[in-house]
Amino acid sequence: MKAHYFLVRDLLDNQLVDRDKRNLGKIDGIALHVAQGKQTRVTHLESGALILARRLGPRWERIAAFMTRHFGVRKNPVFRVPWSKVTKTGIDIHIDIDGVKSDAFAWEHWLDDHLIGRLPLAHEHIKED
Amino acid sequence: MWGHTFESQKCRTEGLTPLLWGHTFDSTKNPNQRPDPRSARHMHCVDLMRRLWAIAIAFTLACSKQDDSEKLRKSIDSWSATLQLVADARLKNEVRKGFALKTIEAAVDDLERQTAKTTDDRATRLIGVAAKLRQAVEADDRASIAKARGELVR
Amino acid sequence: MSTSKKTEVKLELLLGTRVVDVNGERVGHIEEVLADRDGDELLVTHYLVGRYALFERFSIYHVGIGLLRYLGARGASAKPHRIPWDKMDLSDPEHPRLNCTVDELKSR
Amino acid sequence: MKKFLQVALGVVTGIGGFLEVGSIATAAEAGASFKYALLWAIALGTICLIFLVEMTGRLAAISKHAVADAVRERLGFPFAVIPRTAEIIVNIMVIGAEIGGVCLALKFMTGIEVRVWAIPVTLLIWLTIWAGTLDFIEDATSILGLASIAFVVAAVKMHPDVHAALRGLVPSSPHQDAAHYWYIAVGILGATISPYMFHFYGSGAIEDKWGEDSLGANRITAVLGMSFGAVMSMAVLVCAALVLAPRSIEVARYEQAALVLIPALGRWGLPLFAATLGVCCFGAAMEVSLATAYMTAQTLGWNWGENKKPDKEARFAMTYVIMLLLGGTLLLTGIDPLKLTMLAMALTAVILPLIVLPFVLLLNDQTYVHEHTNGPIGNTVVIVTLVLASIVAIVTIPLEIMGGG
Repeated sequence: MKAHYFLVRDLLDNQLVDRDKRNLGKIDGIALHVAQGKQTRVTHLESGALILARRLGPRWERIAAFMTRHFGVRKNPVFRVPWSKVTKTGIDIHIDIDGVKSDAFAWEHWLDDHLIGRLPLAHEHIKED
Repeated sequence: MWGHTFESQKCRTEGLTPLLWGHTFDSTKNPNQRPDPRSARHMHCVDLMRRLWAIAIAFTLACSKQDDSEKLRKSIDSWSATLQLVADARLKNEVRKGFALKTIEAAVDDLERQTAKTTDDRATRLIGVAAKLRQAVEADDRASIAKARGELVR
Repeated sequence: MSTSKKTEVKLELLLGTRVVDVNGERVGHIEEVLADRDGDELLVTHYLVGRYALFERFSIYHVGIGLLRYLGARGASAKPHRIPWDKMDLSDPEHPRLNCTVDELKSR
Repeated sequence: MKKFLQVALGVVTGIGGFLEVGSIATAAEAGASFKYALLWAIALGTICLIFLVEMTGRLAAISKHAVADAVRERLGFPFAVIPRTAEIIVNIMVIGAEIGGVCLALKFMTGIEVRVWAIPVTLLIWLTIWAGTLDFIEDATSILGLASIAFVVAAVKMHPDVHAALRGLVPSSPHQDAAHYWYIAVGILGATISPYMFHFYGSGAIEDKWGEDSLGANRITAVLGMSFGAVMSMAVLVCAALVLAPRSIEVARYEQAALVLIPALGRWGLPLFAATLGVCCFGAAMEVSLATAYMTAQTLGWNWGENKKPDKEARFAMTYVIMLLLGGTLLLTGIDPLKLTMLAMALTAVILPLIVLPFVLLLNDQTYVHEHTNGPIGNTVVIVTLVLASIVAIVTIPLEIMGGG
């Protein structure tokens, strides 16, 4: 891992990858801890529609908030990873968690259980290499 | 030339979105939201875009009026030639009956649509010949197809 | 100055916000945040505050700066301000403020 | 040997995958209305496409990231959302047009109306993506797409005026009907430089695990594949110029375009036209739906891949299902497939700079492509062409919609 970061260039909007190299979403936001007299530090990398919508403006944020409130399937609408879980940085940001069990895969599981997985042939689809 | 420019940081475009979405956020309405210092310039851009659109539309309307009759004339020539080609092909058994019928239908449909507001003698005549051709094709009557085809040439 | 103190600030929302100095004078817009890794922590060291809001706005910041330099603009004028973390007051994240003047920055 | 196969497949993909409803419709209209005068637009579009496809492949091979990935990562979400949204909207129209192309082909052969076919065809396309692998989709459409060689055979059989055709390769301004001429010109550019091709090609390269050693093959594929594809498009234009233009037939309906092969190929003409149209559009509909799913997944950082099990990428699968449904629905509204096609292609030309300019930036970024950055010629050709095309498109689209009707 390198020592110096340009947070916007190197982290924000880059790909989050779990320990089995699964894509867990992009880094939609970065949480900083700001306190008087203490050096500002990066606490969490965040991912979620709510965070993305906020970047587009208040109206989109309201729409996203409404949608997540009524149709959300995640336990917490924002998926947060503490900085300490980051194991490798580059174009992709590797984190030491099991993505399939995490909230980042909530939609994947929900769609699979309720829709995609119920369609014929969904599981015989393709043999894995 | 641009290679070195990427050594610093990522380009940002937070400010581009309001321009593209139009008036999605007029931040002055809600005192809790941060006032956008760039809104004046943003409004100016939107204004300019509107004006350009107005000019484009006016220009369009001016151009579209004049060549309606010219367009109809071309369209009649085009469909007349199409029907000849289809009749020939049907006589040589190069296209199926169904396709020939559909093409004749398309011709009549397109011409009727264009003459819905105006009357045009040539168009009316062509629609009449198309109807004859259609009957002939439907009945597999080669002589009548040839006759209708002859009428198309005139 | 501000009534409430937020301890958590969203970096993505800081981007593009206008920064003023202690006298309320315009400095520019936040474009990038620099950080150094220190053990398990990632500590913010500097904020880059640029003056070419138009470039930044149209996502052509770097191309624009590159062109300017190519056409002979002075390096200094195109360079963003490099503001140390302790000079930036983020107690109101929507209105970041320097706790010094622009001139003080330059003299460093 | 493996390299050779890769290139051969690429070339076949170029030939088979190049033609789709957009290029057939625009080339036929161009030939019918302006004879050879618009051949240059196909040539120019193809040169641009070669550069762009090569760039996409290079980016994928070196960085293992597709264009949509890199745009999001480099230029940020607030920018990325603009071209991607534009693409989704245009892609729905394109999918509608492609499904329409398949339905028309069936209509030509059976006489049964387009609307009747829309639902079964959409279902069949979905089923093929659902149950097929990427290789299957690529190979099947490429090989079946070779039916489009019929256009080249017909064009040669009719002995075109070679000198006139060569003159058409030089851009010229029209003697009459300038708005229509430029509208078709941008339509051709939009049909030739299809953005979905970049997502499909780049993502395919990642799925096929290309590396730095694939760069040579990538270059040859881009040049040969796209050039052969362009020959097919030009053949359609030449056939239309030889069959329709002398009879002053304009292409107002697809039925008229379908006549172009009959004088040269007789009773084989219509079935071959229908087969080419049907197969190419079927392939393109799959590719556009998949491309939309690829780019959406890459922009939002989901798992993606046509070769993965769907329970690990339900969102990816969901995206192409939704796209197909929307495209099919658009067709059911009874919209004229030819007008839909022409509009979709012209709109593509409008949004092209938005899609392509960022990735010209990326291909100069050493974080992604290391030392394999672009040269100045490629950059300039691509940027200038696309910006001009976009301006012309913005001017001609309102003219055509309101004037040309």
